[in-house]
Order: sequence, then structure tokens, then C-alpha cells
Amino acid sequence: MEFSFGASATKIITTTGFSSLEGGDAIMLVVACILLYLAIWKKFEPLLLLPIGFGCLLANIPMSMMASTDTGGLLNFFYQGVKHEILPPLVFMGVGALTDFGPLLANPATLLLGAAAQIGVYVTLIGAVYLGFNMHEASAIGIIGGADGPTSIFIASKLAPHLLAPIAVAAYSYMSLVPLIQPPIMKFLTTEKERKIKMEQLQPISQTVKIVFPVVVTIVCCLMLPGVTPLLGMLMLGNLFRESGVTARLHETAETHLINIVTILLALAVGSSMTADSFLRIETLKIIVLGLLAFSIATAGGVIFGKIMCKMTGGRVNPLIGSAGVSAVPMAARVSQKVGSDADSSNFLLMHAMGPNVAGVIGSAVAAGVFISLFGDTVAPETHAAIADVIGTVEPGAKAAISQVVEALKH
Amino acid sequence: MEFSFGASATKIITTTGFSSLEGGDAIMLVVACILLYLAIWKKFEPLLLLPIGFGCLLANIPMSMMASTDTGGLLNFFYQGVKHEILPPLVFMGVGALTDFGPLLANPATLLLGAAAQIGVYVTLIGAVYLGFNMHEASAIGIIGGADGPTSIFIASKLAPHLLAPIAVAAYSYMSLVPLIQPPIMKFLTTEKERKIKMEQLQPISQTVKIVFPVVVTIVCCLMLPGVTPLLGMLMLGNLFRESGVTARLHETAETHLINIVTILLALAVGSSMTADSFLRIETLKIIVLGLLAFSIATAGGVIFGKIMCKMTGGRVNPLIGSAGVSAVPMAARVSQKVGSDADSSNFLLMHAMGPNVAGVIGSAVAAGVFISLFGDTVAPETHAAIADVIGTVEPGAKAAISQVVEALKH
Amino acid sequence: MEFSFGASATKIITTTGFSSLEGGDAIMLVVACILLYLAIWKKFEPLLLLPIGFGCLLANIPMSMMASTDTGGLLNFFYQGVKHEILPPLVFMGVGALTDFGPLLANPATLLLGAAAQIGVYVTLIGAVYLGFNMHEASAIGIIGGADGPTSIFIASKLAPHLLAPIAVAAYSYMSLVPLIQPPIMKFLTTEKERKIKMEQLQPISQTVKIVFPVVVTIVCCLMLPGVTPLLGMLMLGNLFRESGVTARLHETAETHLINIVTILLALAVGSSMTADSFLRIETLKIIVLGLLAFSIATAGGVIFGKIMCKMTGGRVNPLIGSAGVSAVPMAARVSQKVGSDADSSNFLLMHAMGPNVAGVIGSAVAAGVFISLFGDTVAPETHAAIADVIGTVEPGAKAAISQVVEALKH
Amino acid sequence: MEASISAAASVSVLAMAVIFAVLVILIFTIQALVKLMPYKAPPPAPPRLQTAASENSDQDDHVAAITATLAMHMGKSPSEFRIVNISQR
Amino acid sequence: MEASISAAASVSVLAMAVIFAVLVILIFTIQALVKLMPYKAPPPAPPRLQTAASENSDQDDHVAAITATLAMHMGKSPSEFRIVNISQR
Amino acid sequence: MEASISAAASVSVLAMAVIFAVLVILIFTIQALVKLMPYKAPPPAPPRLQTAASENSDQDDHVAAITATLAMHMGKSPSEFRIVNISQR
Ligand code: NA
Ligand code: NA
Ligand code: NA
Repeated sequence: MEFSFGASATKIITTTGFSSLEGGDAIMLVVACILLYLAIWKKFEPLLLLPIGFGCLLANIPMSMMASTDTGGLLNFFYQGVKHEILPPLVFMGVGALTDFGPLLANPATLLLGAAAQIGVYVTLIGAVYLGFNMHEASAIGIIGGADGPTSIFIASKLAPHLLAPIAVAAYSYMSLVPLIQPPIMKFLTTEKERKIKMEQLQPISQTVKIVFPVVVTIVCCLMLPGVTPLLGMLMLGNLFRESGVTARLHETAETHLINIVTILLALAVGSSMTADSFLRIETLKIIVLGLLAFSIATAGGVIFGKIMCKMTGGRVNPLIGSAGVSAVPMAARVSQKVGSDADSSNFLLMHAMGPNVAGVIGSAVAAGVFISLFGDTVAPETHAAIADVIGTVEPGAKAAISQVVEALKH
Repeated sequence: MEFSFGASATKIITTTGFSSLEGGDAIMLVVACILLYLAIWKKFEPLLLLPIGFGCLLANIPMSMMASTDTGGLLNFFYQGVKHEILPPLVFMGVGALTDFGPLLANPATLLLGAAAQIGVYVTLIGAVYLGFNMHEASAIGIIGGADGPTSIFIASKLAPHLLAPIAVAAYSYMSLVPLIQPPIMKFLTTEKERKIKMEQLQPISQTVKIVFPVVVTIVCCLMLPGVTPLLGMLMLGNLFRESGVTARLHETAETHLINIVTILLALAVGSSMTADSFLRIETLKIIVLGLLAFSIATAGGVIFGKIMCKMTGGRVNPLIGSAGVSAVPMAARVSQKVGSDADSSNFLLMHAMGPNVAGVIGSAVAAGVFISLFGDTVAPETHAAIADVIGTVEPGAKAAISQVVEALKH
Repeated sequence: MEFSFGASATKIITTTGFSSLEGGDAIMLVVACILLYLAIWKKFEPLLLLPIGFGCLLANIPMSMMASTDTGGLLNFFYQGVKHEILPPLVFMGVGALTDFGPLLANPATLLLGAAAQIGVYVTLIGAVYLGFNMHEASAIGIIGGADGPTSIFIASKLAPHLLAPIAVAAYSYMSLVPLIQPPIMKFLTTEKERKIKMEQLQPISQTVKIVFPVVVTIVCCLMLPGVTPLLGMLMLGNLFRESGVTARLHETAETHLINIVTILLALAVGSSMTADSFLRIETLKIIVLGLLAFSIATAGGVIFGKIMCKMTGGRVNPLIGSAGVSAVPMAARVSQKVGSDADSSNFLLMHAMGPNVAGVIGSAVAAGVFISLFGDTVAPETHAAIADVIGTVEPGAKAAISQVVEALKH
Repeated sequence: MEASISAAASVSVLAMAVIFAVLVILIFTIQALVKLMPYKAPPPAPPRLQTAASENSDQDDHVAAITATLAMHMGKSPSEFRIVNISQR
Repeated sequence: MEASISAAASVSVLAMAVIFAVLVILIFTIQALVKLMPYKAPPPAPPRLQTAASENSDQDDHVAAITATLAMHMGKSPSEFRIVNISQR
Repeated sequence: MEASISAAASVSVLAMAVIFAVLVILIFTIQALVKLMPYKAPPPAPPRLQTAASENSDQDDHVAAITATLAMHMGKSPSEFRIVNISQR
């Protein structure tokens, strides 16, 4: 190799990112800056969208080797944790450690609202198929309506990894937009009188029930839908750390530094998958439209089922808590509170809305489980290929050895 | 693939866990619930047994892909950290960061009590061979008498990985039962007069000695028994973080969030190895019986050596501190304190018992080192196989390539 | 296998570390103890040099399987994080989270001092080539003059992994010696009058600029020198966590437990590469001499450029802040403060020196980027070989399979 | 297209049915749990704010908790310092 | 040897040039940023330490912050205890 | 079986011997260390609790520590608030 001044200068110039910056890269750098702007100044789920945006920025600097597809690169390494479905369950353990299922236990019927809101998932699924996506892709897009980041990432990386980036970005963006998306739908579907309904105070729940609950949910739901065990099981383990009262150390770690570390890795990995190739496609636009549809229908589904429960209980349920069934904890519950107190300033719905709100998390995990039961095994070959990818770097060695053998045998 | 309503319904029904739930799985789910009960309501080492029990629960939900043997599954991933002996040394680093060796340094002769308690390991070894286990298995079972979780897991995963689950569960369970197991043995072997012996106050130790100690232990013990270096070296590194006074940041992390994170991963991995196949065997019963034997003999060994030291020092050593030599820090030292103050309420043995207590940790690490020196290399081929397992997924590729070569050559 | 008393005793004796302790190992154990002494009693960068020294201690206990080259060993596992350039960027994220670029933004011209101090890197590069190192090795040695641990480790593991140990030790040792190395040079190159120059108070900086700054640096520098993206990008991400004000959770984790965990792993890995083979060489002595040269020239370069800036601004810049351009944050800035207040006790240079100090971090990252642009791709084959090493354990299996094929074909 | 939309529709109906089924089972389980393990009000706390003494004893708990917290942070023994003046609301 | 030293020298000159070029670009960028987004002094704080009332309101913030911190550590609700006597310097 | 039990017994005797040997070496090493680096009582602390002044200066340390701790948590500068009323036990 030559190190003359001229040769070196040429080398440096030809290896700058500018030398191979294409239009797509430049657009993606702008997209990254928009995400950062939304995260920082508009407070759109900043804990996720800031590192996602920064990961996108790094991935789209040409020759930086930071895209999720750059084998041997730093973010490719983190991306393995998404690809092999390790990071989303760990985030869910932290979510479980942060979640109080008390309001749900005090009013278990609100689980139905968490179920009803899943209608958003399936209307979107049909819409996605109508727009030309295949069933696996449509499922991964539909789950945006579950309003649950880790669940969306888990299902996308399992069923449609090539759509991971737009699905994750849409899911987190719309979760932040819940205070804008939901109120008009809620007001349109309810009467002033319904919105003014005051609900009875929740009954207290014994600590024993709170401890037994995560174990029972795990056994019941995971036996019926085993595919969702990594997600739902870890959620419930985190909650057991919280409620058992004997694992304070583990609880504290799970809900603080462990979830923070995993969030950083997960968000950077998702961001690193936002390359021009995968993101600047007509599919991304479709996903953004479908995601909005998903959130809207989910909200409507929850509110309408809330009206049904209102009727059936003789007016003891305020339909506004139904919209909280989309999950997006605790934002959606706060929206219920807000719309309720707008109708009657003495109406406190927050705790009542927390029931459907956490029910929505379980509901979309169950919806994810149904998808895995239906489509999970049919991607087994793809998953295999994915694993081979990771450690596929050895293959050249093996192949070289084999070709040596072949050469040797030829003589 | 068909997605008719009927076909889909059949798919969901045939992929529920119920459809393939066998008797063994059901029994293991009950075992998991018993472990959770003991951890939460009986406070049996909850920091370990709660996640172990939950890992067992997840692993035994059919088709959940959460057993330690399910390649590609979440808990299989954590299990690699046990298999490759990464997690136990990291736990030990945290233990070292939490341990004050001051009482041991103030009365170094108590190291002999930590040595004497290891007799439990070897009587159990002979018993295990008598019950039909081979020498490697017997060693791994014997080390339960060392009363040290990470050491037991380290040795079991090295010498008898197929017995990891029952050994780990027995070790942690009996550690919790120390307050029940030890007192009758201690009272049986000592006289009222011996139990009333008051010990002199411990001399203060200079900080310099406390700093030099972990380095010296590492050099002395690891040079003599190199196999135990990962375990003992990391224990001493953690202690050096604590005592050096210049690494407060690392000390704090090692003794809090790092050990907590590693504990969660380790315990889930151990729990995931508790499958019906590996656990519902007559060997498990034998191990449970042998584990109780190990703890009892270890306690007796410590107390008897304590009596010898009492005699030789002209009555200046209370034999009750001998039982603390089993380790089980700090439970066993508290038992010494309790039995001592039962005999004479003004008798404070706690600090004196902390010496043999932490000596017991070093003692069983040394015992582990002896086993590794004797048997460690003879499992080298097995270990190799184990490593091949992890990244064995590439082998199919290589094999396929090779068979292509063979095919090509045939023509 | 025989387990007679005699055979077992022989086994234990032949497997002690003593049986294969060679002179080199013994010397390295002494070197490890010297490092520990310097870290604990002389406070030489103890957060790094203590675990590096302890890693060296463990690695040089014969048969402990703790050297970075012992495949399957604990520290070899951590070493993968260095080899694949994962740990240094994570440390840099923590450094970014800990760094306030405010003083630099208030006086951006101080970036030139951070650039000028890089002259130490290049004079050393030429010196290293003169002493017989090749260009890759010389670059890795030169970067010691950047006075930045993670950058040095990153470049060494990329361009000259066989020199990692002496380079890392030299870098951290001289960083600790900055208060001894710099003052004589600073006093020699400045006049009493220059040292007494008082600088104007820094202008306040808007929070918006502080937020935009890390994004802009990433785009500008990484586009020009893409190879440094893992390092500089993660530094800036950590800083964005800090300044954005919306990711307090991630900021706290990045600057405390995450950087602590990564530091433990990184330092142990570096220590484990300090084996007799790699460290007890004439090259190590050369590197130690060159490292001192690097720091001295860097200091001189900064001070001389400070004098130029002093002249050009009509005496408004105190040349003493130039020496802080070597980085070694915040030690070098404190040295500027100290030497300044020695000349005039009412002279407060600390905040003014923080500008060039953090500029030095960016400066040496840019210098690293230049090296990667020039030499980064030419090591691609080596890097490939390195990756094959990691998962090379499968190769024997593949080779065995291949030889079986060959055997089969022979018949 | 027609076919796949009808497939999507049947999957959707089925999935909603499964979700409701699973969650209804969960509702009944929770109701059974709540019935089996009812909430028991803790024994009435000793009257507070009535006498200075009782308030103090109560405050002592809080002071102890804060003291321990700070002791941990300060790396000192809790016995080395004392916090006063944290009054009950 | 000669040749490689001269190569090293030309690499060094080039590298220093690149470093200065990159950092000069950065300087201009920062200067532009600072000009575009100038520092605005926050609105003057209400006068402190003048009246007991204003001091109290200010102190309330700090008390609230400490209370929240301790509440987190104590695992209790912030409403359960009250800190007084943290006076402004 | 007989044979393997006798093997187990000889391994056990040997292992206990090794353990005692290693730990006895450790005992002697520790005793040497303690003799070489004896404990030196720290210089007597200035008398406390005698005068208000000394107590105050002592308390200042604790106040400083707590202040720093809280400052860290509050993300504010320690100079911004002041804690009083932590009295020495
Ligand atoms: Na949901
Ligand atoms: Na023990
Ligand atoms: Na530098």
C-alpha cells in the first residue's frame, strides 16, 4: 500500500460519507432529525423515539457500518437482540414491574374493554390485506392497533421483519398522539349524559390476590396461546417481582436500570433498521395510514363496548373508560379522565380507566398470541435462516475448507 | 396455506398448550407453584427461588419454547450464561462486593471451621457414589453441602449439567432451611456450658490488610487450584472494589444492579432447566435426601471442630460458631447468635460467627477447586460438545455444503 | 480413570499453577500487583487500572483459563466485546452523558486547541515508524497522545490488536500522570506574564444550542469520517440523553450503572490480554517511551497554539488553557487552573480550560477517524480472521466432518 | 384478493372470539380469586394526631426510613446522625 | 525505513490538515447555531428572601422535590409525610 | 461399587487434606499480613458534644452529605438549598 500524500488524500476523500451519499440517505437523515424534533420538542414518547431517531441518523451515514444489516457493526450487534426476540420480553418485564393491576382486579369486567379495543387490530388486518400486504405482514401491521410498543416489535420481528422500522415508528408515534386522536372519537360516540356518569369507588383488593394474579394469568393465557409466553410471561414475572414483596431488589432493578439499558439497545436497534431501502417505500405510507386507522377503530371499539356495558349495568359504567382499552398506559387513561372531567369537572375517571388500560396490555398480548398460534410456525424456516445469518460468518471458513477438500480430491 | 375459518380454528386448538400437556408437565407446573409459594410466603431465598420457580413455570408450558433445551428460545439464551460459566462468577463478584472479611481477618483461625464444614461435601460424595451416581455427579451433589448457590451451579454445570436443576433447587432450599436444620444438631453436639462461652472482642484490622487480603487469597488459592479462578477471583475482585476505597462507583454497581440483573438471568436459566424429563426422576429424590445429609454433616463437622478449637484454646472459642462454617451467609451466623443467646441472653456471637461464615464461602470455593483439579479436564470433551451445541446451528449448513460436495463428486 | 489416593494426589499436584509457573508468568503477576498498587495507593485512574490489574493477575495464573486468548474462558468472553468494538462505544455513551459541552460552545475557537494537541499523535506516529513499527501499529501507538482511553482501545483493537495491552496501560497511566507531565512543559513554554492573563467570563449558551450540538457534530464529523461513527456517534447520543431534558431515565442509567458495568467488563478484558507473551517484549518498552513522548508533544502543541491564539486575540487567551487540549478530562483542565493560579492566585482558568479539554475528546476522535479512513479497510481481512476466531470452535467440527467425507471418498 | 380478504375476515372473527374467550375465562378466575381471598382491612391504626406522643411514634417510623435512606447514601451508620422536624400532614 | 518515515510524515501532515479542516467547519457551525438560537435570560425570578411568603413558596418547590425523592426511597406516598425546615441560602 | 466407594473415600480424604493445607497457608499469610500492617487507631477526634461549636461543625459534614445527596436527586446545585435541624445523637 502506498502512503504518498496524494494517495492518502485521495483515500480520505473517497472514504468520506459525502462521496457515497445518495438521495435516499439524505432523506433518511432528515427523517431522523424530524423524529428527534418530535421526541425532544413535541415530547412524542421521547424515551423510545429519541434513541430510535438517533439510531436512524447513525445508520444512514454512508459507510458508517451502523445499519442493522451491516454485519459486524455495532448496531447490528444490538439488532440481534431484536431479531432473536430477546429485548422486547426484557422491556416487558420492566413494564410489568411498573404496572399496578389493582384497578383491573377491582373491576375485572373491564378486561372486556381491553378485548373490545382489539377490534382495531383486526379491521386494520383486513385493510392491510386489501392494500396488498400478505397475511403475515397484515398481522404485524394490525398489531399497531394494540398500542403496545414491545408487542408490536416482537410480532413484527417474528412475522414481518422487513417492516419492523415503519411499524415500530408508527406504533410509538400514534401512542404519543393518543391525546389528539381519541377525544373527537370519544365525544362523537357518547352523549353528554353518558360522559357525566360517575362510577362507584373501586373495592380494595387483598395483597394475596395481587400476588396470585400474575401466576394465574401466565398459566391460563400461556397454556391457551403458548406463543405469547416470552412476552406475557416476562410481563407477569416483572409484576410478581413488584407484588410479591420479597424481591424488592429485583423489582427495583427491573423497573429502572435494566429496562433503561434494554430500552437503549432496543431503540437503537429499531432505529438502525430505518434505512432508505426499507423505509422509503410506498408500504411505509400505507402503514402510517393503517396505523391511524388501527388506533381510531380501537378507540371506537372500546367506547362502543363501554356503551354496551353501560346499558347492561343500568348506567353504572361510564363509556369513556372504554377508550382506555387500547393500552398506551397511562396516556389513554388520562384521556378518559380529561374528557370525563370536561363534561363534569367533579368526575374522576382516572382509576376506573386504569382497569381497561392495563387490560389493553393483556388484550393485545393475547391478540399477539393468536397471531403466533396461527402464523408463528410457518415462519420457522425463515427464522432458521435468520439464525444462520448471525453466525453465518463462519460459513466462508467452512466453505473455503470444503473447496480445499474438493481441490485436493481433484488431483 | 389455508385461512378458512375451520382450518384456522383447528390450528389454534391444536397449538394450545392443553393439546400437548402431559402428566409430567402438569406435575412440574405444580412444582413451580410450590417453589413460588415457598419463596413468597415462606421466604425461602426468594431472590433466587422466585425467579427459579417462575422459570420452571414458563419452561413447562408445552410449546412455549421456554425450556433451557429449546434452541432459539428466550430462556435458552439466558441458559448459555450458565452453560458457559459466565453468570455464576458475575454473581460471585457481587457477593464479594457485599462481603466484609473483617471478622475473618480478625480471627483467621476460623478459616479452619470453614474447612471442617466441608466434611459435609465429602460424606455426601461417598453417599452419592453409594447410591449409584458416578464420581462427577457425586461431586456436584456433594458441593450442595458447601451451602453456596453460585458455587453449586458452577460445579453442576461443569461436572454434571443434567443434574443442574435439582442441585440448584436443593442448595437454595436447604440454605433457607438452615434455621431449622442446624439448631437441633448444634444443641445435640454441645453442652450447655460450651454454649454459654463468651468470646473476646475482635481486634480491629487495618484497611491495608483488608485491601491486600483479596489479592493474596487470589494468588495463593488460585495458584494452587487454578480451576476455581473464575469463581474465587471474581469474588475477590468484588471485595477489592469494596475495600480499595478508590472504586466506589464500580463497587456500588457490582453489589446492586449488576448482581440483580445477573441473578434474574441466572435464576430464570436454572428454572428453565427444570423440565419433567430432567426433574421427575428418582435421582432428584436422592439428591434431595443427600442434600439434607450434606447440610447436616457440614453443620456437625463445623461444631465438632469448634469443640476441638475450644479445647485447644482452653475454652476461648464457643463451639457454636463452628456451624456457621457451612457458609449460607449471613443466615448461619445468625443461627449461631440465636442458639448462643438462647443459652445465655447476654452472649453475642454474631460477629464471631461471621468469621467462619465467610470462611465457609472460601472453603467451599476451595473444595470446588479440588473437584475441578481432579475431574475438570476429563470433561473437556463434553464441554467441547456443549460449546458445539450453542453454535451448532451452523453445522447443518456445513453438513449441507459437505453433502453437496459429496453429491458433486459422485457425478 | 483411576481415583486411587496416589493417582489423585499426583493429579492435584500436576494441576496446580505452580507446576507450570514460568518466569514470564511470575513477572506478570508482579506487574499486576504494581498496577494494583498504582491504582489504589497512587490513585492512577483507579476505575480502569484496578480492574485491568486484577484481570492481568487472573490471566497470568497458569492454567486458570483466564487469558484473553483462552477460548471458552470467562475473560475471553468479555474480550469479545473489545475485539468486536462493542464496549468502547458504550463507555463513550456514558462519557457523553457525563460531559458538559457548554464551555466549548461558549468559546468554540477552543476547538482549535483540541486540534493542535493532536500533533502529539503524529509526532509519535513518526517516532514509532522510526522505531520499526509498521504504519498500523504506529497509528495505534500515536493515538495514546489523544489521551483518551476508549479511543485508544478502539483504535488498538482495530489496527493492532496484538498491542492492545501495552497501549491501554500506557494511555491510562499517562492520563493519571498528566499533573506531573504537563506543568514543567507549560512553564517552560510560557512567560510569567502570559500565565497571569485573566480571561473574560464565558457567555451563556441557550439550551437549544446544547441540544442541537450533538446532532450537528454527529452529522458533520461522521459524514466526513464515517469510520469514527461508533465512537463519536455514541458519545453524542449520551450527550443528547443529557441535554435533551426528556430522557432523564436513560441519561441516569448511561452515566451510572451502564458505564460502570461496561467499564468492569472492558477493563477485565484489557487486563486479560496482558500475558507474558504479549507484554514482556521490547515493543512494550518502546510504547511506554513513545506514550510519554506523545503526551509531552501534545501538551506542547496545545500550549504553543495557545500562544498563537494569545497573540492573535491581542492577549485575551491565556496560553495555559492550550495544554488542556490533550483531553484527559477533567484532569488536564485542573492542571491549567493550578498552573494559572500558581502565577496569580486570583486567576480562575478552570471553566476556560474545560472548552479545549472537551474539544480534545472530539479532536482525538477525529484523529481516530482519519486513521480508520486511511487504514480501516485494509485490515478487513484480519478482522474477518478475528471473527472466525470467536466462533472458530465450530471449525474443528466442520473439519472433522470434512475429513470424514474425505475418508469416505477414499474408500 | 377477494379470497384473501375473506380469509382475513375469518381470521379476524376467530381471533376476536378467542380473545373474548380467553379474557372471559380470566374474568371468572379473578372473580373466584377475589372471593377466595377477600380483602381484609388492616387492624385500625392507633389514633393519630390526637396526642403528641402517638404522632411522635408515627413520625419515628418516617424518620427511621429517611435516616436509613440517607445513611445508605452517605455511607455512614444510621446511628451517626438524626433527622428531626418531619411532621405528619 | 527512509521511505516509511516519509510516508508517516506525509500521513501526519495530511491528518493534521483534515483535523483542522473538520474542526474549523465545526467552529463555524457552532457560531452559526449560537447566532441563530441565542441565549435568552429567563424571566427574572420573583424577589426572594424579601417576604416570608415568597420564600415559602420557593421553599415549597424544594420540599416537594425532596419529599418525592424520599417517598420513592421509602416506597410511601408523598402525601404521607412532610418535611419542613429546609431554608433557602 | 465397592471399588468406586473406596475411590470416593480416597478422593474425600485427599480433598479434605488439600482444603486444610490451603486454608492453613492462608491463615499463616493473614497472620503475617496483620503483623506487617498493624491497625493504627486514627488520631483522636476532636471532642464532640462538648460545645455547640464543635457539634455544629460536625453536623455541617452531615448536612453537606445529605445536601449533596439530595442535590443529585433533585438535579439542582447544592448551593440552591439548605438543610437545617439534623441533630447529632
Ligand atoms: Na392494547
Ligand atoms: Na461453604
Ligand atoms: Na484528546
